[in-house]
Amino acid sequence: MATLRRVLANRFVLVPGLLAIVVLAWNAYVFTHHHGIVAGRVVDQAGRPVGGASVALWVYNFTTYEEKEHVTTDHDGTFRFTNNPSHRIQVSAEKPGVGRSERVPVFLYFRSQDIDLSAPLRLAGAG
Amino acid sequence: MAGVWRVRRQRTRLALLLWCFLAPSLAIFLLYRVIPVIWNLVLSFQYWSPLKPAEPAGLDHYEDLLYDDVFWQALWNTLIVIASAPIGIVLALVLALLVNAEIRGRDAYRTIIFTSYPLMTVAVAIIWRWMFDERVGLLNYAARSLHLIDTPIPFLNSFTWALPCVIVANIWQMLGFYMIILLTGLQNIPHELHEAAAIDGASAAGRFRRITLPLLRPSIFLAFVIGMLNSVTSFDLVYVMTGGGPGRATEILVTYIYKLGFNQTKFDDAAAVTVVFFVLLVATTWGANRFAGGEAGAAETE
Amino acid sequence: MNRYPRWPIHLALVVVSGVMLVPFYWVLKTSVSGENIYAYPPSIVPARIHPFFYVDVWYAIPFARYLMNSVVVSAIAVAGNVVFNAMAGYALTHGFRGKGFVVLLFLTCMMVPFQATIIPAYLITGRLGLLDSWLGLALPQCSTIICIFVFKASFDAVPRSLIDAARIDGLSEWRIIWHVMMPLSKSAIATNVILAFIWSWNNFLWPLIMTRTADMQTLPLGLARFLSYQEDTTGALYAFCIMVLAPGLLLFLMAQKEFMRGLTSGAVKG
Amino acid sequence: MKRRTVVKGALAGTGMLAAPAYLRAQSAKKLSVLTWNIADQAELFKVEFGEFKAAHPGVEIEWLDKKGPDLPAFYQTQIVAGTPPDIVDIQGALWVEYAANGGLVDLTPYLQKEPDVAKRFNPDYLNGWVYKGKTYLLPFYVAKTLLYCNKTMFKEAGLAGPPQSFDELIGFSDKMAKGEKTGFLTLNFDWLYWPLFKMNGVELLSPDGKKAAFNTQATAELLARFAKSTASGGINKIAWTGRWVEPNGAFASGTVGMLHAHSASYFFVKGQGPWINADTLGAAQLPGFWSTPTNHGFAISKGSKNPDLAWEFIKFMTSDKSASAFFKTRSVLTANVAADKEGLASLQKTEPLAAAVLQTQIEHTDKLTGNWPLPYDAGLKDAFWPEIQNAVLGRKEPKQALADAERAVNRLLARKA
Repeated sequence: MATLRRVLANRFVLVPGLLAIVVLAWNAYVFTHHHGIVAGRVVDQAGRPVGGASVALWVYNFTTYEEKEHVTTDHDGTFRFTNNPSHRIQVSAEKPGVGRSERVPVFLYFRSQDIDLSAPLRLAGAG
Repeated sequence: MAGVWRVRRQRTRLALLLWCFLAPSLAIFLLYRVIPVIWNLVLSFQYWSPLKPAEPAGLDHYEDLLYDDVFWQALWNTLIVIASAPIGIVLALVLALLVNAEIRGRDAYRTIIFTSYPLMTVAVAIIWRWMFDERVGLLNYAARSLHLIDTPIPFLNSFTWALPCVIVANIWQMLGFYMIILLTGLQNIPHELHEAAAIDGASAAGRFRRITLPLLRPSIFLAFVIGMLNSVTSFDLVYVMTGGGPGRATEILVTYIYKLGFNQTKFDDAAAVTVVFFVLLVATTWGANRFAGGEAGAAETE
Repeated sequence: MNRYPRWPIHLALVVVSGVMLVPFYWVLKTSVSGENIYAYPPSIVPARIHPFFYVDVWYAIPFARYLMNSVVVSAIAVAGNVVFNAMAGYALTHGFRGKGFVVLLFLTCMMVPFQATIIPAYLITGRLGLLDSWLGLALPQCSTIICIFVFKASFDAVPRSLIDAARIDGLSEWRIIWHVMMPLSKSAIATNVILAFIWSWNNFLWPLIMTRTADMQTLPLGLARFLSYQEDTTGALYAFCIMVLAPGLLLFLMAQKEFMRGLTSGAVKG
Repeated sequence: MKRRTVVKGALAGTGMLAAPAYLRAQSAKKLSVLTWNIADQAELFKVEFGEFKAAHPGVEIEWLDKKGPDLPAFYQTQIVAGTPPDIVDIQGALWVEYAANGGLVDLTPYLQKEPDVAKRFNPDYLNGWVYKGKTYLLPFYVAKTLLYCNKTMFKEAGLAGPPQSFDELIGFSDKMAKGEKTGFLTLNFDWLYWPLFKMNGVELLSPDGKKAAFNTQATAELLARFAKSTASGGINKIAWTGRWVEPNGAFASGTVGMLHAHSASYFFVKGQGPWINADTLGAAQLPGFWSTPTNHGFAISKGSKNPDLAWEFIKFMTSDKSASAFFKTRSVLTANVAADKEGLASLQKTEPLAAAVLQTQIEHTDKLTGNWPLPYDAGLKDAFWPEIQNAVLGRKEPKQALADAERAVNRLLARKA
């Protein structure tokens, strides 16, 4: 018993063990949060939600960001992509007459991590 | 009578067993060290490339070397690198003396100073390339903010600085290793000697010169050999930091061998250089051993 | 005898330690700094810390696979070193015909630049049918001269009487090594483990030539991916450095006490 | 007893660990493809290889990728071992060495048999792969040097457009140089700096290729001008010492007026230089329209077990479809005329500046230089360049440097002859 404790309670077991636990925990988290959901809101200069704006998802592709897909915002200005494949993306929105937002770069901690963009995309300049 | 026989038989059996114990290591060195060297030796007297069958070349390749400026440059640089090993050793000796004093947390110091040795050389090279970077390297930044210089120095791109920079990086990596070896030497010097000398009224400096240094020779020899080999064969370091440039400023024999062989498909010339290089190393080591008074050699071959 | 002031020593050592550690910090800082790492003046403390370079690294190469290869290869090399070097070291503690030659051979073997041996080494490995395999990757590293002498030294330290006693008890040489010698040379073992691990872990050129299929590559080869020509991957490169160095450092820091002792005891006779 | 078990264990272990090596090999219809540091294209290749396998049932494809400087080491070791990859992607002039030593399959007969394959490509780029009248490679992706201009610095110095002559080039550089700022940079690996010599009528070798021809009064004066302008800061020192990161990084930092580099630089520079956009960065031809290509091409190894299949493969990889797919994912020209046209058109919409840069790569392709097919190119480079460096960095008198370079080059030529 004592020997067993001595074997287990030395740093050559504890440190790797600890690491293993951390890794497992992290993977558990990843597997429950990689549906590729990117959600957010689009507002105009005054901060009012903009419905019917078209939002583009740009996926990083070696040298350039490439337009992956489009969605349109609901009346409350929210949008939602459901299959973002990448960990390095940009989102931009535009609506004729209201204007266009700049491309907002988004970095994710792992591929197709689910994320809810806190800052809304702000349309500016009459596009 | 019979007893004698038995003893002798046991002896031979033991010897046989010992050779068996040596066998695996010997086999590995044979495969990956000895045979390749022989291969190089043979190749250096032939015309050969991966795409052409071999034909005898006599001494042509060695003759070519005589007229090959690059070879001489590389040889010269290699010698400089070898000559730089003592700098590191002196530094390490000072450190060893310091961490040998009875002070708190000396184990911590030892560990920290040694930490750079386990690093992967490629990574070390990348790290130092970044340190020496002309625009955002730490060294330039420090020098400029201290107003030592007003325009940044392109360390790795300047003919004067490149080689010293590589050497610095190399010493940085090897320092801890030297230190540990020398520390050992120090710890194996019996205290009584010092105390006796102190009683005889010998000054600290005198004690160091008369007792410490002489007894440290084998360790210094070992540090030198290992360090020297490590730095002249540190292909990765040069290859990643400067690629031998600018011009030929940091071309050393190892990188030249690699370039001759694989970039210019002149494996035969490369083999000739290899042979010269090998001879150079053996000679240097032998010289160092003589300098160390042969103790190190004796320790091996007693 | 030791009545000298301590603070100058501490001062000097602190400075040196600083010099030794700064490069680590600088690369670490670069690998996590959110702002443009080419901005001048460089910030000493990164303003916005983010781990995204590490994320890039993870997805830029099959990191897990490479990691596994590196680990397996290093493990083989470590095992080989401990066993073979112990045997060789033990043999060298005895006197026997041809010993001088063997030692000389070992010493000369230290002086062969590996870059010059690539092609024959490759052909030999091919003959052995070990190309593109873990064992083939590890084999050249499976016994190292310095480590042999480390073992020899620590075995020499074992009192002969003990060995003779063991002999009289009728233990075979093999048993003597494993049951008498090894338990007494823990630090030598630690040294072997660490050095062998480091050397095979850091090996770059051999895996480069040896491996053919993508999923036999080891971590150091992954570095190549970050010297890609078109985009600037500097940040990721330094992140990768940290990720490659971490395991070796971890192992070293865990075992450093035994390691230091082993190296110091071993280096004596070298 | 104990010993035996140990030995057994060891043997078992060996067998298991060696397994991968045995599992590989066999299978007659296997193509191995060695590419040059484009592991980033894994996704695309997976798709394309899939298509190829579908079209040729029973074919396996082994894909190998090595970094530029490491590829020759790997490839040559494979040749020695008798297992060269069937198809190899080679950059620069390395191929001539292999071709001259009979290591590559001559593609001319194939091209004659299927004339419309050659028609795909820009003839000037295709002709870059000809040695002694035989074609050895098909273009995979191509680039050549151009002149990037930092328009902001041009404005500050009161300069209108890109330089129209060598004198203007030097003049502009000196004008823009002050303090941190320098006027001109060039990449110098391979022969990328050669257009600067060519535009001044310097020839490297005599027409018969037997002697060095560059040691002239004109060249000496040219080097003197470079040295002078370098010393005064008009030309940035890095132009002669830097490799890839340093010069591009320097230009990206916005303190250099002009950068003479190939299109690949654009993406690197853009990644580092936040200042870069269509109003601040200009892409122009060097005065005299000379440029040095750095092309990638597919070759077939002589050692290949089934060269015809390999030919099918490189035909497939350079087809309009594959080429435009490659253009799309990597934004680089492929020398496949149709693919480049289409790609540029779409890039025009998403990233006009990149399109403008790439556009320069298909203009004036008749004025390529520094890509002479010499089997000892690498040696030539090593004999020539270091001396030039000495001269322009003011470490040697131009005349002396040229004399030394000439001696080295001629000795090389003599030994090769």
